[in-house]
Amino acid sequence: MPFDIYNFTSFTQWIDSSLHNAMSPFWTALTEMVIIGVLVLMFYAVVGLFLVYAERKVCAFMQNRLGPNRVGPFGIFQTIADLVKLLFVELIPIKNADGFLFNLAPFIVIIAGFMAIAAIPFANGLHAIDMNIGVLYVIAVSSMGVIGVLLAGWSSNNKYSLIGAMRSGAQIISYELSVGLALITIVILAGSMQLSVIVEAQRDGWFIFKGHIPAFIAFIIFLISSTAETNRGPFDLAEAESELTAGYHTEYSGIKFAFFFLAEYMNMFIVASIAATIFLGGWMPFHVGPWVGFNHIMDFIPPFVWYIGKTFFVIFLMMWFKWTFPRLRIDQLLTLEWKYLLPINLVNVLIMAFLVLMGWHF
Amino acid sequence: MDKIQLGDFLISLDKDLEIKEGKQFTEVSVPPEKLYSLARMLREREEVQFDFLYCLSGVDYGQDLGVVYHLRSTVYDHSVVLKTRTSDREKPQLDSVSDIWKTADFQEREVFDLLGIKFTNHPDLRRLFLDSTWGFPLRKDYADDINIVTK
Amino acid sequence: MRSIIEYLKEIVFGVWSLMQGMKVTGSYFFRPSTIVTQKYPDNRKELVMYERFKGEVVMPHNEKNEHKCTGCGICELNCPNGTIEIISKTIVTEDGKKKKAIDKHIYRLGMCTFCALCVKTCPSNALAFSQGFEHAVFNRALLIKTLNKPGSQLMKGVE
Amino acid sequence: MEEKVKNITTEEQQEYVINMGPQHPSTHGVLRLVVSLKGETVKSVQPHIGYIHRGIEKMCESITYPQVIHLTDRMDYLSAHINNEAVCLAVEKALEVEISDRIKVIRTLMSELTRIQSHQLWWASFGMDLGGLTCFFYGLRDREKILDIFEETCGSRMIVSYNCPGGVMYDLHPDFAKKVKEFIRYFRKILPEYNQLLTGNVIFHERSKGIGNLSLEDAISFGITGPSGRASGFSCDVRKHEPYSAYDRVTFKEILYTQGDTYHRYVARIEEMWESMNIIEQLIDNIPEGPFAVKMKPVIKLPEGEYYQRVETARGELGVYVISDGNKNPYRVKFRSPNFVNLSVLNHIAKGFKIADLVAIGGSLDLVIPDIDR
Repeated sequence: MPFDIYNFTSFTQWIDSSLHNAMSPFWTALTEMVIIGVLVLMFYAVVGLFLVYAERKVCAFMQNRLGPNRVGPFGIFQTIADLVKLLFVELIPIKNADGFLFNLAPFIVIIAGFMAIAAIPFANGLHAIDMNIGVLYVIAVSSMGVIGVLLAGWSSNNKYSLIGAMRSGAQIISYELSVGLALITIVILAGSMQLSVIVEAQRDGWFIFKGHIPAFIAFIIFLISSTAETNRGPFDLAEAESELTAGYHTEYSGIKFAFFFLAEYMNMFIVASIAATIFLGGWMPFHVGPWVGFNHIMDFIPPFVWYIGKTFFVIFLMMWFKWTFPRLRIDQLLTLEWKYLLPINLVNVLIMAFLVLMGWHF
Repeated sequence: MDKIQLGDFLISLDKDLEIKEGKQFTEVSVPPEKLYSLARMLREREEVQFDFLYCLSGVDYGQDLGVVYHLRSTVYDHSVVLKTRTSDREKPQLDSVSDIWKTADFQEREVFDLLGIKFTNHPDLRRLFLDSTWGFPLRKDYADDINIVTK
Repeated sequence: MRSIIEYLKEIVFGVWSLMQGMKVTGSYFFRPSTIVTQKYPDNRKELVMYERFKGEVVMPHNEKNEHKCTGCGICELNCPNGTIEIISKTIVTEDGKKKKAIDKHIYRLGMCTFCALCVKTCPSNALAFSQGFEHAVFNRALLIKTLNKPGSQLMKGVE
Repeated sequence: MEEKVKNITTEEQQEYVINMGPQHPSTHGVLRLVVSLKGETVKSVQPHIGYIHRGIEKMCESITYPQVIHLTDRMDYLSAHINNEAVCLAVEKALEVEISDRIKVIRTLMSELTRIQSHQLWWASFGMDLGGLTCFFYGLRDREKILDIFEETCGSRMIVSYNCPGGVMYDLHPDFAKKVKEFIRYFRKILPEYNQLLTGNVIFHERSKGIGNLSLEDAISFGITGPSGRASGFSCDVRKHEPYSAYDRVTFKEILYTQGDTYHRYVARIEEMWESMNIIEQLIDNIPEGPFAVKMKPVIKLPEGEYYQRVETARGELGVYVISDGNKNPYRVKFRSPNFVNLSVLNHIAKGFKIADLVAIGGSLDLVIPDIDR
């Protein structure tokens, strides 16, 4: 296969086996953990900073502005400058706050993000773990962030924070269902929960095209509910700037605030990459059935570029939503989930199951 | 109802009322004890229906403290001005009209805040702009050496 | 059945209305030519203020270092905030007459509300507005300005 | 343990009180709302005001009439021009000065431009209150164009101090008519975009329809004027009922609705922008020739008496009540500010709605805090 030139499987296996030859299995596992940890950390920081910059530029252009344009050419170093500022900002101790939980909350939020990244295949053979229950793992881990949010709201000893946290709890618990069901629709189609298998199954066509209308509806529902799950506008009720000042992170400052801030963007990146992996073929190039020449050209674009491109397309969609729509109210948010998304989703799963049973998909 | 009819009507309500035809409005001076009943009648009588209290202002007349009510009827589009004054500068008291016109709630609080006129039967008479340590700045004898600079 | 149609209609209408909004923002996103941001400190050279812009009060002097202020004090009277203070002195004119003239025309920029009453009421048109708007200074005392330049004199023919 | 359980039950009966403001993004200034909540439902709202009280009424008692004008700019800074006009009209009425048609038309044009820019800013901030940040920038972008027109003619952008007793400070700039026409042409294209972005949006409908209902009786009793009152069906447009300046020579519609909810308060303002543009278009082509100011005495003294002048600002009816004792300083000036009165209804209409609705209702009343505090 032509795109095997970009296959990382042999590369990663070579690292693994050479480490095995040099050390005992325990030390090998430890070394691999450290390598992956450092890599993920760096990736996290770089992507986070870039997304902050991208969001600023995108929203600026949508609002007829230039956005950051002072630090560096086109302001590309603006977020780094902001990060440096945040590192030096005083960490204000909050009176009567529950100190332990207050400090713990940002880490929980960030760790949830780390764990989710581990399962995502960036390219052929380039992922930390390839679990056979990948989809389930991702759903489970990405909803851990809400614990951090709840802890932050509770321990801040601030009424706004508490309202924000409670909203966030209600919101994420409800929208988890839709995210899960939307993914289940594709799992039915793919017949597997393993992310690498799902990607591999999209070799001759992405699931959004393969799965007829049900897959498309699942994609839309996944977009909506994952936007809600990451607490982004128009579902940013947990921080609802004009109602709750900053919601659950009102009392945070300095690097702890930066953690929340970064986690928000990382969560967006994670859900976007899940959407890209499951609906848009992950690192698979764009193929049109019989056009061999066209498919061949597409194969020469590295899979990592495909993956990043699809992810950023989804991220752009989410930014577009955020900067266009007004915010929903908490009861309307829940109405949207329970009265619209969930019933549609259930029907959608049924239709998809029927399609697969009849073999009517491509 | 034009001004003359309005004057006649007001006389028919109470012969003791002091009615003056101003350039703009018919002005009625009413003693404090009759204010509330007159206001109620002006609001409720079918012929006049003054349902819109659009301006309530407290005035320090030097000797007396007074309140001026600008009333308009949205049905007939005529206006009248009620004036009342009290000579008690220490504990000035007037009847509240906030149960007749709800807008008086806030406006009377403002008058209380700036002129110190107490409105009896007001549901929630608290200082509005200033805290309780301030005097009553719109009174003519108000002195503040720190904040008022005269040249 | 009807309720299901209503339900679906609601969804379609809702999505359609959301698309309308996205059309607006999206169209601006792909038309960077509509951006209105001015890069302010960089465009100082091209930035022209309107001629009537009320930047600060100045007293125009001609090339012979002469101004038109007679020191009558009308601007001081008309100023609502006490921004202007005029310190006058008595001078002896060429023909030996004693005459009141201006020593210092003090203008406190920090107190000025730019109501233009001083400029408007000046009987000899001695005051004017300049277009400068960058008033920030590091010391508050610098906001107190003397409008007449040192050594300046009353213009000939202005009473 | 039993002690604790007891505490919880008593706490349940207690209200969850939060302070919105004085520093809060959605109170548009230094308004403090003490909100009692039950869950997210508002039980009562107590406005605490006075954080920007400058004692303008007291200050007016020690300055002359021309000097009063620059203080009125600073009350409702978004309708600065209309506030100026109110004082000038009161003074002119007292002195029985006839002003020329040109002055009247200039004042009307400026007032309507002021109204449009005020509603633009309101639209911008209302969109922001509901979470649509993009509205904020679109509104401000278009408002800038009017401010440029103001700057060219009046010399400043917001607090214009353009009116003076007997006329206006400067004549219209030669480019004025051209620029206004250009703006109207531009804004007629842009306003439908506002509707696409926010008015037609299904989320916006959900957020605003049936929220904060104000009945006609309550609107009159609370004295709610301006677009907020007219959305409840209270015909209170001073421009129609007591025409001042050149409003008697233009035709325009008084926007009236009967529902009186947040949505209709919103639509009333959007429609008013259209009407204001109509008024401007009727006048801009034939501004009469003549002097831009009537010569007044250097020291203006009002004859003894009381004068009341009403005008329609962008937020409602502004009344100026001047008591003169014949001196050059007014004896007492009272400003019946529309925002102060409109604020008083907040508790009445926000009760029973969610806290997010409180923000929407507050935004739809279009409060300007310096005008409340004066």
